[in-house]
Amino acid sequence: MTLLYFAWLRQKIGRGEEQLSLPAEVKTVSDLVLFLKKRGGGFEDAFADLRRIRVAVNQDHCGFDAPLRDTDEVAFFPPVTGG
Amino acid sequence: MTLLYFAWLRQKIGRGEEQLSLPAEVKTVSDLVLFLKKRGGGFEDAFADLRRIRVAVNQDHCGFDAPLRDTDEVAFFPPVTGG
Amino acid sequence: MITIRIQSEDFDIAAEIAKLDAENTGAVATFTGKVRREGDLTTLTLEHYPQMTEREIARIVEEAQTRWPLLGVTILHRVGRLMPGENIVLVAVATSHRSAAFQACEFLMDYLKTKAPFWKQEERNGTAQWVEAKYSDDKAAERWRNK
Amino acid sequence: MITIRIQSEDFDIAAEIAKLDAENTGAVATFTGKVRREGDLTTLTLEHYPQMTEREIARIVEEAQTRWPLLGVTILHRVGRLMPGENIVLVAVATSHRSAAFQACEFLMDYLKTKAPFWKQEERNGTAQWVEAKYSDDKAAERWRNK
Repeated sequence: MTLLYFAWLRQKIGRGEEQLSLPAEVKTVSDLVLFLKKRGGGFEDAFADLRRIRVAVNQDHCGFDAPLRDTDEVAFFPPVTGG
Repeated sequence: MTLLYFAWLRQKIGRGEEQLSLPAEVKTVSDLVLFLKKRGGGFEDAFADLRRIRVAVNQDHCGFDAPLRDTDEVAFFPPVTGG
Repeated sequence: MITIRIQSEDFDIAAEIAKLDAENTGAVATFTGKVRREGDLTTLTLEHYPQMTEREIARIVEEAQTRWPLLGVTILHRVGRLMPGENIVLVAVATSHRSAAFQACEFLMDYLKTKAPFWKQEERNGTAQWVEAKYSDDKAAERWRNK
Repeated sequence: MITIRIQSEDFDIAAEIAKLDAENTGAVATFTGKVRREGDLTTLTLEHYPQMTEREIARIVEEAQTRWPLLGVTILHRVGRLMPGENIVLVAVATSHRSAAFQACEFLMDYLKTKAPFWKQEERNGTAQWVEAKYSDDKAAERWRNK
């Protein structure tokens, strides 16, 4: 799967994109967040407060309960501030 | 005083402007309308239905009960349709 | 900056917006009214009450200024003979924040439609007819009374 | 006609409105969002999610089309580094009647502000800071839910 990070998430994590083979224990976005936080460092910091984070799977806004497949593109970002 | 007529009032009356010395019996716009209707012809036709007519005295929208003086500019017109 | 103009010529929206620009502008809302291209409509002629028009529009703008913090307002209204597709009216409002820009622009249009002394005459198939005022326009203006 | 563009260059509002023009257009409402000239603000940088942005905006436009009879919609959004006074976003809507134009334009802006994946970073006195999403923008978008 492809993981994308935007705005301050990208900065805290130190990169904007990575490829990941779906870990066996990851069924949903929530599972993925737990998996990423275990890496510690920037990831733990970036995902510290999930109320400040939004997620899109395959370019669709979705909730943290959305199911994941290995072919998905998952993007994490702060609430949007364009316009 | 100066009387002005716009849109279909102007057309029914046959002119857009006239000068008039304030008649003794005319105290308000309503009195003026009665005075003008007595002329008959286009005036009677133009002022037949007052619900279709608006009035401004000295370039201010007002009601038919507005008082008049000899120096006033009184304009009669249909509800506005610009914009 | 407040600009009010009654003119027979067309206007350039981009140039008007550029002139409207103020130090702290974050939002510009505009409304352009145009002559619709309807099957049999050949011309639209706009008459107005010259001594009153600019004064009345200035009063409408003052009323808007008491309701919202406006950084700039431009109102242009054309008179005379217009063809289908031509511009009739432009209202442009500059503010710091978008909600005020939208509200003020719509308020100004609703009041222009019911207060400014303009009258439209349509020509269809060689017959001229005065446009009737719309009940919906009165209702639109009334919405602002108690706000 | 529906036009959606994400670009770093500025846009010409008059040209965009001219392109938007349709047969039966009677009303064009536009909104332009600009970088405010605030004392210490030196630049505004806009980041976005390129794979998602146009799709999300297209969805927002589709939602607007189910609500109002729109003759044309143009949405342009800039990305990259912008200076105070520069344009950020343009939303232009053409309809037959004015009420739909105003409502659709405001709806599109409210949804853009809360759904389209753009993020602003401000630079003040040499320090860059991500702009926080505003509660008032969420409230503005929520108004449309039950309409």
